[in-house]
Amino acid sequence: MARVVVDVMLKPEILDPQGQAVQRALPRLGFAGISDVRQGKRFELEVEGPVDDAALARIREMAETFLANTVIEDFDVKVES
Amino acid sequence: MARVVVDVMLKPEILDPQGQAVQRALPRLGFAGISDVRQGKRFELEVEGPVDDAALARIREMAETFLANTVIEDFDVKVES
Amino acid sequence: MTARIGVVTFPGTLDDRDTQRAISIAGAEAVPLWHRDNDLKQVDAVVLPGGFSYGDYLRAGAISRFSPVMGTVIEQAHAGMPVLGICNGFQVLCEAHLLPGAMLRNTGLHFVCRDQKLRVETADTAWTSDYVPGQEISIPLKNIDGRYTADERTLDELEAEGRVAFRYSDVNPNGSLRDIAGITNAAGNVVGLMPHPEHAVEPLVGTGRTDGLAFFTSVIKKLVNA
Amino acid sequence: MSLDTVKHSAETPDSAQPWKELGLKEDEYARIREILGRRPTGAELAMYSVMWSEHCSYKSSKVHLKQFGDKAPQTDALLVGIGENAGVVDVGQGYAVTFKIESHNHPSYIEPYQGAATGVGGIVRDILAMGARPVAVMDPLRFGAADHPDTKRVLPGVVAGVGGYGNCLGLPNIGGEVVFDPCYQGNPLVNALCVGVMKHEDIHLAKASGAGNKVILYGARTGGDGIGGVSVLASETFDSTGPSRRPAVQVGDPFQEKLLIECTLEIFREQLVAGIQDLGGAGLSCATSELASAGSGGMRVELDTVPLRDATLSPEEILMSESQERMCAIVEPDKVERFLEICEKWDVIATVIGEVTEGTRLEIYWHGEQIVDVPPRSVAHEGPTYHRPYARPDWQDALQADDAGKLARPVTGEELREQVLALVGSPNQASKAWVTDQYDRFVQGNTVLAQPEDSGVVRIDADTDLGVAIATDGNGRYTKLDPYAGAQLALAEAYRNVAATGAKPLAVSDCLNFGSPEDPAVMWQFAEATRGLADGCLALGTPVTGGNVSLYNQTGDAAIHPTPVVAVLGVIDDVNRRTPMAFAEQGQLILLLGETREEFGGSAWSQVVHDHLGGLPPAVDLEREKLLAEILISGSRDGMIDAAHDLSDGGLIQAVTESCLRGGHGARLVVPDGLDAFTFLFSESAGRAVVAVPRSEELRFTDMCGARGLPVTRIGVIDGDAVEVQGEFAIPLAELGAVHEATIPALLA
Ligand SMILES: Nc1ncnc2c1ncn2[C@@H]1O[C@H](COP(=O)(O)OP(=O)(O)O)[C@@H](O)[C@H]1O
Ligand SMILES: [Mg+2]
Repeated sequence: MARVVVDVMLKPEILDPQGQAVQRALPRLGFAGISDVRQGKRFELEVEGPVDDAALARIREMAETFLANTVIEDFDVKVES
Repeated sequence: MARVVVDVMLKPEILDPQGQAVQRALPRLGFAGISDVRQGKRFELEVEGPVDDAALARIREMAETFLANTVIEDFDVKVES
Repeated sequence: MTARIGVVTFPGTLDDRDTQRAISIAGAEAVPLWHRDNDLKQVDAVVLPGGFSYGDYLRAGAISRFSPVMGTVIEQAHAGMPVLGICNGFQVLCEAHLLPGAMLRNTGLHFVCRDQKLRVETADTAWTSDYVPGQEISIPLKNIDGRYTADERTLDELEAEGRVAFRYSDVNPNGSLRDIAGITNAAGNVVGLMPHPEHAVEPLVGTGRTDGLAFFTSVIKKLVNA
Repeated sequence: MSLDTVKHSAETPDSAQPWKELGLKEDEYARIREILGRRPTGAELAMYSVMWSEHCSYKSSKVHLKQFGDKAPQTDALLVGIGENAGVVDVGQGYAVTFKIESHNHPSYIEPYQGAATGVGGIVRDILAMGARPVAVMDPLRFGAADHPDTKRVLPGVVAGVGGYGNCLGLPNIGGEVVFDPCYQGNPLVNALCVGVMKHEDIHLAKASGAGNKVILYGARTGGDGIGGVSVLASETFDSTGPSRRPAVQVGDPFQEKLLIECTLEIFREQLVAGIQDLGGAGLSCATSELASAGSGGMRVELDTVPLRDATLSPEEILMSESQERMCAIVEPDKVERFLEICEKWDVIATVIGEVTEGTRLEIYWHGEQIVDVPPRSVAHEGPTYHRPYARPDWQDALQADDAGKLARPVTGEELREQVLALVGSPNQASKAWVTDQYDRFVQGNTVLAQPEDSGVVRIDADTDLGVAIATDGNGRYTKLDPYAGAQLALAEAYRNVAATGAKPLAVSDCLNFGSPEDPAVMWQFAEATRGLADGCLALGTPVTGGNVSLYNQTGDAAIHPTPVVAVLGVIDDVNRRTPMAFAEQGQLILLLGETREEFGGSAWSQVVHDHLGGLPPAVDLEREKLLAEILISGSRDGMIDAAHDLSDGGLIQAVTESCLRGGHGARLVVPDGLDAFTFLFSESAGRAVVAVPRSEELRFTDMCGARGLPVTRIGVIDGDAVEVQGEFAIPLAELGAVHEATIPALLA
């Protein structure tokens, strides 16, 4: 069984209130030197069968139509080693 | 400027209803062959200055004390190429 | 003597004014406390009210826990001051490790607003002495991150030491382990619970019941008799 | 690309400009050139295009909306009327209440969660800008067919968005609507209402006066989201052309808005602002031009001082950005320091971006160079006006002739029983608890009544127990059959709902959801509905204080049912005497107020049992509605009635079922003389309500009705644990409850 990871992040031009809240808290906690924080979602999918091109294409479609709303989000599909 | 990614996932023994909801929806949407889904968080940090061992150690501490709650979550720190 | 009970306002706190009203109705003086001040203005007890402090971004309570005011609250709690965390306040107490465990998204994944039945499990805390163990009360519940979680060992310990303060009794609305709605620390001065007693203190508004008033009268008696 | 300054525009009169892409018509572009005496700069073009969009300029609707002012009833209650961010109503004891309803329909189809969330955010800022503390929200929602797969995407997202935003602000949700109809399939309606409370002296207006006063922008940083959202999203027909062409939507930050609310209220308390405006559609273009237009002088803005989230934004984009959670205040120079201190306290970014000038122009500079120099009125208040052609559609006669009276009716008790269960379990009549349980209705500690009651009631003064009640209603089916009557029926229903809880109706806000104004049939519906609403408000003495128009709700040629949603606000001087809907006392008498006729056109029964829409909607009698309201209010004030529930869609059996389920008691009903059981149970005649009266009060109450000429009929008694219609059928409460509650969760599971 293989693991495929789908990362979903808000598009760069879209406001990310969660990332902002984290970033603004960091200096108060004594962590300096972080100029930007974006927070997104990570999906770990356990895939039955081989993760071939066809399977990846399906997962990409799934990410595009379901896991992400591409109006506001970008996504990235990776096979975990 | 370098990007460091912190992935935060619920510990395996903790129920993940969000991941489950995604998994349950997949067959209805015509996606078969995914045996498990876990949903977590991904933080993208823009780090000023070099990402050396000291910087990574600080980020690990930040993840441990702040970005993740280790009672329920595991985390993983990666430098993006 | 009139007891002085502090109510902390974090950015994003919602039920602070409601909690102040509940404290006044119960007969104490409510003292507003500000998250940036580490001065507790000589209050005798502190309530961390409900809401979405810092938007509940990252995790509920995770950012507030580092506020200046929390530094003093943690110190005073260790010294025995009564501290009550309601909903978001409970989440802050867990994040601050004043109470064990953590809160997760409800298993139904939705915000749940309902009139919730609870069973009082212990009267041996600063905030529950006016109840009787086994008593059924009904107070509003409203949250999306209310699933109480801790590892088995911690849960067993809580049970063994009689530190489960409240359990959900009609339905478990959020998947909390062992139906836990509220817990106390070992000393009994720090209590956290998800439902909102401050919204059950007047017959006219909310659910029309006053089952939550005893939280405040309990602590007031303790403080006045101290 | 080099900066398009005012100077440059004068030197290059013939440069091609993207007016068409920005949604302007050729003659509109020509008019802009005429106003300015030159071609507009890029920044000016951006401002005009968003401000002259349908959404901001009301260019198709304003000739009709004028009637709300022309036919406004005489009333002392109105402190601020149409034209400001929201109207303000005097509710006594020195208090004023402001409320308004708005739409966020198109964005909510594209991104249900964020579309609905930012809809709540926008209306809350409107209320805040009037000087009021927001105290409650409501959310009238309409979706496509309940069993359509896309409804499963849209509805949960919208509900999560309304809740996610409103809950996080600490605003109790006290009511709304959930309606399903295939006509809303590609065009869900997400309307949001907010109500706020202030003292009379705290009313603030959106105007920039006093030369030398500073213009302060505060709240969130400005980003690239939602640019052109107004013109593209809200004004043009949306056809689904795939993901890539979907326009941008905004993401809301309710936490930021909560800070903005508390910060602004503190600023009001210290009387630091001379004028204030929220940033909604058209962002800074709207706020600066409206403030300047309503004020006495001009305004100068240094646009490069605006705090940005994205440093690469062009001045045009900054002017058009619809980033949420921002406000703009006009502040006297010696108050600026304290203003900024309060913002700092609440972690709110605040920046002086300009000042009020002696002149008459709105001038905007970018790094020292002038890029806008316009008469502000021409942008904000003198946009185009269309007299769109309208005509009664040729299918209207056939629709009205298709009388629901000819539909097959249930005859036996068993048939009646089956159809009652089908009705109370149908998606539109079923319990909406799945939705409303996701909303906080307790926060702020002043909620006296919330869903599923007839109106939401909040206490506004804990010492005197003064309160306000609000209900929203709309019935697209009725309005399709007869737009004039349909709008009045929506008004009448909301009015009746407010009175049913014991409050005196005072004022109206409305959200007019229609198809494309370029279709003469739709425009006729719009004209008729506004005429009906204006006449209705005059008759009932409740002025329209403000509202919102949403057009282009159609997919291809198919428009939604014309759907005016009407909100009525009432006052109750002692919330202790509010009337709930629950039948809570065994043995009390159930009385029916009003007259029941054979009226089934557009009814829930015709939809559920026959999937039919035709004929005429129930007759409107506004004098009767007034009388009914007076009786309901007197009954509450004098302690004669213990429960009341208005009759609307679903008719008597629906209302009795709801009151029984709420109270946990059954009812034994008797069909009154002169009526058949079917008409008694299912007719939707307007101007009716059921009340529960203690036996000791019956005579006093019926005498009062008799003396004032309101028909009253004793129809049964609260008793047992079934709803029973004598001689016909009985349904155990448990069965009714199960059917009523199972439908929505099952559809969305
Ligand atoms: N989306 C919603 N948000 C909040 N309350 C709602 C919503 N939909 C329905 N409700 C509430 O549910 C109850 C029943 O709705 P409805 O049948 O439309 O009422 P009515 O027929 O009296 O206008 C009302 O109290 C209404 O306010
Ligand atoms: Mg009603």
